[in-house]
Amino acid sequence: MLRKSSNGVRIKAFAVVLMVTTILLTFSACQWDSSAQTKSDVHGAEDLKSATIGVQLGTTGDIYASDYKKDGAIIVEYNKGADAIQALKKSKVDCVVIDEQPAKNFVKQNADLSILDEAFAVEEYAICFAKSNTELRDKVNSALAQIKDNGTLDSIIDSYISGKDNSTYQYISQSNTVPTNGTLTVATNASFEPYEYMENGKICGIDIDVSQAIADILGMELKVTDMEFDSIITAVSSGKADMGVSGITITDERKKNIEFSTPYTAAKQVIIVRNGTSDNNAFLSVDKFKANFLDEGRWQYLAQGLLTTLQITLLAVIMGIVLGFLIAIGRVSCEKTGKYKVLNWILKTYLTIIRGTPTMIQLLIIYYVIFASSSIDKVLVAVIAFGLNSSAYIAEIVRSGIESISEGQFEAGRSLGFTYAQTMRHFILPQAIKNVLPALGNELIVLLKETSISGYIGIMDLTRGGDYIRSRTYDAFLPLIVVALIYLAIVSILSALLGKLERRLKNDDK
Amino acid sequence: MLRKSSNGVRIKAFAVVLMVTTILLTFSACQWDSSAQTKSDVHGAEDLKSATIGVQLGTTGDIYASDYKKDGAIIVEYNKGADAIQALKKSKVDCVVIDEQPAKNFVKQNADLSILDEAFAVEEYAICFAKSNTELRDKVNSALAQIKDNGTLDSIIDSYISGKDNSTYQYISQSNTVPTNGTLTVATNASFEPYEYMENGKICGIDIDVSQAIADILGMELKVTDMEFDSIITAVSSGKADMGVSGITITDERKKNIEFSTPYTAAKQVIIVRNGTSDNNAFLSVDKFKANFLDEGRWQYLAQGLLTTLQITLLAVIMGIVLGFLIAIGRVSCEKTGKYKVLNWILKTYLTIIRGTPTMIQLLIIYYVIFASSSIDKVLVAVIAFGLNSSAYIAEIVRSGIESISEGQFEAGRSLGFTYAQTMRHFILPQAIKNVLPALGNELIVLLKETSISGYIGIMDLTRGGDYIRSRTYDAFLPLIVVALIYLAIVSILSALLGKLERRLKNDDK
Amino acid sequence: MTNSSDVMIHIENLKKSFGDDNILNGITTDIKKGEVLVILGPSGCGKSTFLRCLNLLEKPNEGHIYLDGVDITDHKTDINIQRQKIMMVFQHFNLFPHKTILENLTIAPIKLKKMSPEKANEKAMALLKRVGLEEKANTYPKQLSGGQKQRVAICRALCMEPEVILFDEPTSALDPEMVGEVLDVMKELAKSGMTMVCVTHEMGFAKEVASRVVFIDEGVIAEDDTPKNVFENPKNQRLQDFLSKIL
Amino acid sequence: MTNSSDVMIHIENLKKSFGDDNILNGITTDIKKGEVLVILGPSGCGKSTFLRCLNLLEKPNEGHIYLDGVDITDHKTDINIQRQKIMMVFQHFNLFPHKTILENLTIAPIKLKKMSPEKANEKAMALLKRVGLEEKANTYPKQLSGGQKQRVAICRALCMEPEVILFDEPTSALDPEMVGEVLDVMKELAKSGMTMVCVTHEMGFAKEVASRVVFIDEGVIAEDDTPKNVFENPKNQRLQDFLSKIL
Ligand SMILES: Nc1ncnc2c1ncn2[C@@H]1O[C@H](COP(=O)(O)OP(=O)(O)OP(=O)(O)O)[C@@H](O)[C@H]1O
Ligand SMILES: Nc1ncnc2c1ncn2[C@@H]1O[C@H](COP(=O)(O)OP(=O)(O)OP(=O)(O)O)[C@@H](O)[C@H]1O
Ligand SMILES: [Mg+2]
Ligand SMILES: [Mg+2]
Repeated sequence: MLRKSSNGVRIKAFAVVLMVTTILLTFSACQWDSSAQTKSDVHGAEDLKSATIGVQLGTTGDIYASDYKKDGAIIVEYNKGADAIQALKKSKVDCVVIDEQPAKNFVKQNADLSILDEAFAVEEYAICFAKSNTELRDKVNSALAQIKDNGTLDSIIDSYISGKDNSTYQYISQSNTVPTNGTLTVATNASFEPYEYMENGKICGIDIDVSQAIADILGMELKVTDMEFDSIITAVSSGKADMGVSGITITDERKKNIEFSTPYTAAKQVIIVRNGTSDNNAFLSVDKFKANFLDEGRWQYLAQGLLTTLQITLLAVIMGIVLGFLIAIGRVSCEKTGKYKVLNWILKTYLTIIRGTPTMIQLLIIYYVIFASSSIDKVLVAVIAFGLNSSAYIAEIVRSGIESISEGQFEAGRSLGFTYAQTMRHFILPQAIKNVLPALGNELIVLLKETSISGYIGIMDLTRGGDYIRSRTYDAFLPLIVVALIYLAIVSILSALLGKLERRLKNDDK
Repeated sequence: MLRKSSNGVRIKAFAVVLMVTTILLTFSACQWDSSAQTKSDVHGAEDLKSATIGVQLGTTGDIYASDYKKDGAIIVEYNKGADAIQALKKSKVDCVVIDEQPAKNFVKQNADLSILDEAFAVEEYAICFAKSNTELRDKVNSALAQIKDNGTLDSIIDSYISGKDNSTYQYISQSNTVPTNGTLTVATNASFEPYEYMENGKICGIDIDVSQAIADILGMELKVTDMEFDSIITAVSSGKADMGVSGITITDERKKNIEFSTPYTAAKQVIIVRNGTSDNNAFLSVDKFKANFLDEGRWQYLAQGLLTTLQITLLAVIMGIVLGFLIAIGRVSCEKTGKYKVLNWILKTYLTIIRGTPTMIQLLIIYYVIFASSSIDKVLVAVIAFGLNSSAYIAEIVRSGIESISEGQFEAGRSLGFTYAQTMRHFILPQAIKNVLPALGNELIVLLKETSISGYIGIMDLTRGGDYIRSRTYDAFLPLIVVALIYLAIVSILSALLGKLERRLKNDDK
Repeated sequence: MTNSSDVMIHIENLKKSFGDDNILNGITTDIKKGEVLVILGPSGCGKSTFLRCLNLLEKPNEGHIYLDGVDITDHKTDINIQRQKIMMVFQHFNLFPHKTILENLTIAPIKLKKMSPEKANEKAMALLKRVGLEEKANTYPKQLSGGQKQRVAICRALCMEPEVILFDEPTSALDPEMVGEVLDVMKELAKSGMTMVCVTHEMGFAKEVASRVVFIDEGVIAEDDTPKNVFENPKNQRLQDFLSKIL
Repeated sequence: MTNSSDVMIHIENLKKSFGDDNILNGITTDIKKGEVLVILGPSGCGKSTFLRCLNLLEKPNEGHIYLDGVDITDHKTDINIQRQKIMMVFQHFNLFPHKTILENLTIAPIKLKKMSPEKANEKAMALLKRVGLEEKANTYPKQLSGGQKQRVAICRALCMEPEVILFDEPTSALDPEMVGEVLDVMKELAKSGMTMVCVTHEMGFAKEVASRVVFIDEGVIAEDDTPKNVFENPKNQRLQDFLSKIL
């Protein structure tokens, strides 16, 4: 498949350099006529009425933004927030309505995006008390002020919202003394993650940690009671609970019945827009490079992926060579002796099937049908799929290699008293292998490139590694190009080695 | 890439038949040793404590099942309900806890699965009234009995739950007379799809339709008021609303404060288990075939996919041929004249890059980088990617074709007074094309197989079509095998035609 | 610059080298209208190169070639127009295998001289008749023998009504029994007054038809005389050796 | 069944056909120990086929071949063991190009006769010395001339210490100047008492060395006599024609 240029390695080294230039030029040219980086026309919630709004499907933002449909807004729902941001950057939508927390992350990573100052929708959560219990309310308010000031509140919220998976902060009761001021009974409804929810049979969440922090300050023992949400206010009013902490939004209606503390947190929907600064010409900047490969050790996805790719390729080619040789020897023997017609048919059919269907389909069949019920490692599945695939191509390479050895070699072997198998082993195969080495090397290169479809069954190979980085950094250019360069480098090295081998074999034959 | 067997078409027709047998045998052999189809050990909710439970991530089932973690149960969360079912079938989990509605669908399609009689968790929804208002409650109860009996209730629920997208049923007020018995004020909280939610600025949902049906029977005009969920009970109690309909679960606590109607619907979590009947040997049954290809016109995915595949292949090969010829002519001309060194370098680099990187990477770069900002049709993206890819291979084919034409032909043309371009056009290319036709045919076959990766960027090609059916019917075998057969058939036909062409060209040359 | 009206091609100090190999080392001669010039020389001495320089299939490194007074080595000259006056017949015929004999003959006049297809066909058929191949008009080159192919190649050249025809060993790829039929055509052509430059080892032809014989050695013209003098009384030592070997 | 102790190979009614072509039509003869049998016959008469039947490179359709009293056409006979007694020298040498000359000679004894490599090497070197090629021991076949290759091929056969050697036109692929050196080796071999069956067109060799000459025509033995009688007094008409052509 890959014919070699006679100039070999030097041309290739040059090619790699020129390539980057070419692709950059192509890319710039393509970017040029795209009107991606104009400033959004959305300056406030008012402008949403005539805007195309990107949202994440099913989020609060989606629900709120949908209210503007009747005014003529067009809502485009994306499965991932990141996709919506991507669309915004490419001017496919005018703005994105999304939760404040992820919005901050997106804007941090994209200099061309800004969050509008005007919050789109705010819900403030506060603690509620019985109308009569202003004493506790005041105490709690001052406790709240204290934990707001010393950062405890932010730490609690952060640990649940932004860093949930790898949270380093966990609120731990800080009072060393036994609580002396009695019990603080808190009513909540533990089904509103992350504010309050059940985990391992315990109620936990932001509200619980906040309550604990308050209890610590007040020197009281915390007791949390789980109940229906709509019973909380009744429970607080009737004095069954001292206070209600359950992500309760402050509304005028509620204020009539109960007292609210100062709000301790706000869930905000914000509007992200393009700010008109272009980050186009920055697509090879150090920052970009850092974001794509150095931050969070993202280069490891490529390194790991490369290893997986090489692993699959190597194992598959070994399997392909072993199987391919067996099939080729079987085919040649069947045709030569005219015996084992059934075996010959089976082998022929095998070759027809493998070479008549896409590798992708073979991969899917092997993954979803053959190994559906066993919990075999995916990489092994890929090795088997690519191994079987290449075995068919290698079989034909080897067969033509064997057939290129003159009949006389066979007769010489047999007439010396060697058996068919011995003749094959000692005389035919060694010569055939030498003849087919270049073709086998080529097959290795073809296979290496072909393994890039492994991602389809979820293997983190080199291609998928780049794709994964892309999905994290919202930058398609650098990861894909670097992956392409890595492939190109490996293929070039293999081609150069192959060329050397071919030249040596040619000299050998002189 | 695809060497032809000399026996041609007849062998191939045979091969296709034998192939099915081979694959079936392979498959049966593989299935044999898998312990997939044993009966589940779970017979009731009690058994969940020691079971491996499959759930859909984030559903009620997930939350409920998680309660058993402390008892030793292992919870495996899947992104899709279908994946959990697949895992259950393959004995990777012991049971699946899931909503009743989807559960029914799954069991219908999988004879080897059953729903346990014992419901796992039931939430009954009822309408609430003020304690004092038993009169209305009784009226509503009898109205509810009426719409339960005449099927109206089921139709309403079905239209929202099972057939939402293509719902044929919509409750339309059936009273032809003007409501004479006054107004029925209903309190609800329109944020609980599908029971009550806002659509196009109107409140709708199951509860609203049910209320309307009741109002029709009572001869009253319906008035729906949206409020906070926890205000509904207060509103009803205080008489601000006649009744509350908002997916309100009957609880003992609530019963103390308000009256409930008979429940009008129940949201149920159920447990699906393997019933021990094997559906293995049924994998070629008429039912399976029907489910995979006839139900819901699923064959259309294949037909549509095949069309897309052929479309991409054909357009790409045309683009590849056009570009490939241009590149080949450019390369030959540059090398012959020794001029245009830069052009030659660019062309060489282009070939090195395209042939040194996987098609997959090229597809991704073209989709995510080059055409990132334009809303170009994906099929066109694929055509361009595969066209560029094949152009490199075709260029080398054509170049070797041109170089196989003797220098004398060139000199004859030039010496007659033809220009370089005219000589190319009238004498060199016609002969070169004839020489490379078989190789071009081969490239068409290679390309056809290669387009099977289009699904990676979400194109519904033949491969993805089969994959899509698989994701609907939870049967990997039939869809993938049929797709493989279709590819094999096309490749076989193309190979046969190619063989004919080659023989004809050979005869021509005699 | 000699420009007398009866000079067809004036060659002035023609030099050609391939890399460091100097093949032609300054050749100066005139070819007159109607002249039949035979070029002799040992293998590899540059006879073909000389011929190919005349219609610029090879680009000379130095010197000038004037065709009918036009300097064809000048950059500004449209070489494609000039080449139409000076056809070439190759050792290996170089017919176009994908075109019929008739098409081989007519394509150049039709495409380059804008001759109407009817007229071109008529002319081609007349030429084919002249060489006895009219019944092969609609066959393909591969169906012809070598001698027939070479006669067709000559017709193809004639179809363009050239002022000079260059022959590069037109008979040396032929089986011996076919040499005669090609030489006959060439003789007839010579008699009809066509200006011809022939590289050939057929001494009989040279003796009978040539008006002048040139011997090239070491990249220059080593002898230039009538056939009679050249064959019967060679002055150059190398020429004597050469003749003694091939006669 | 003749089984006298001096009969090496007893051939009984040997028939061989390829598809519908009957090549050998019932050949019966004995080859004695130490005999040098030369087989003559027109091209395509089946000489090679006959030779190849003797070591079962071709499977006879009918008849029996007894080697030292063992029926090698019997299914139960281990043909690989029997073949070790009856070596073949081919027209195109068929040396193994990926092995050195020494390896070509020693591989069969080492692998098949379980001879120790040292002993095999010693023996091989002695044989190479006998044919004057000991200094080529570590070169590869491609570095040898045709005559040298054929002498190596004979050594390879001898290395297995066979009881019979079959020669199938061992000199006809050689340049004339190399024929002599191969024939010399064969003559020496014949004198040493080796049983040999030779297909050859070298009549000189046949006359000088053969103990018996057999002429095959139409698939049967048409004449079977001493070389003297065969060459000086051929009885069969076809043999007379054949000899008149090649002598
Ligand atoms: N394109 C080329 N590149 C390099 N060297 C060339 C080229 N064409 C010809 N030569 C060399 O120039 C020399 C003269 O070649 P030319 O074909 O003109 O000789 P010739 O007199 O026609 O010989 P012959 O009688 O064998 O046809 C030869 O040594 C040849 O190798
Ligand atoms: N494997 C085969 N299959 C079919 N026909 C064969 C085969 N081998 C030989 N023949 C035919 O058998 C006939 C005898 O062949 P053989 O080689 O024995 O002749 P020969 O006497 O050795 O001729 P020569 O002197 O040319 O070597 C020939 O007609 C040949 O075409
Ligand atoms: Mg020449
Ligand atoms: Mg023979």
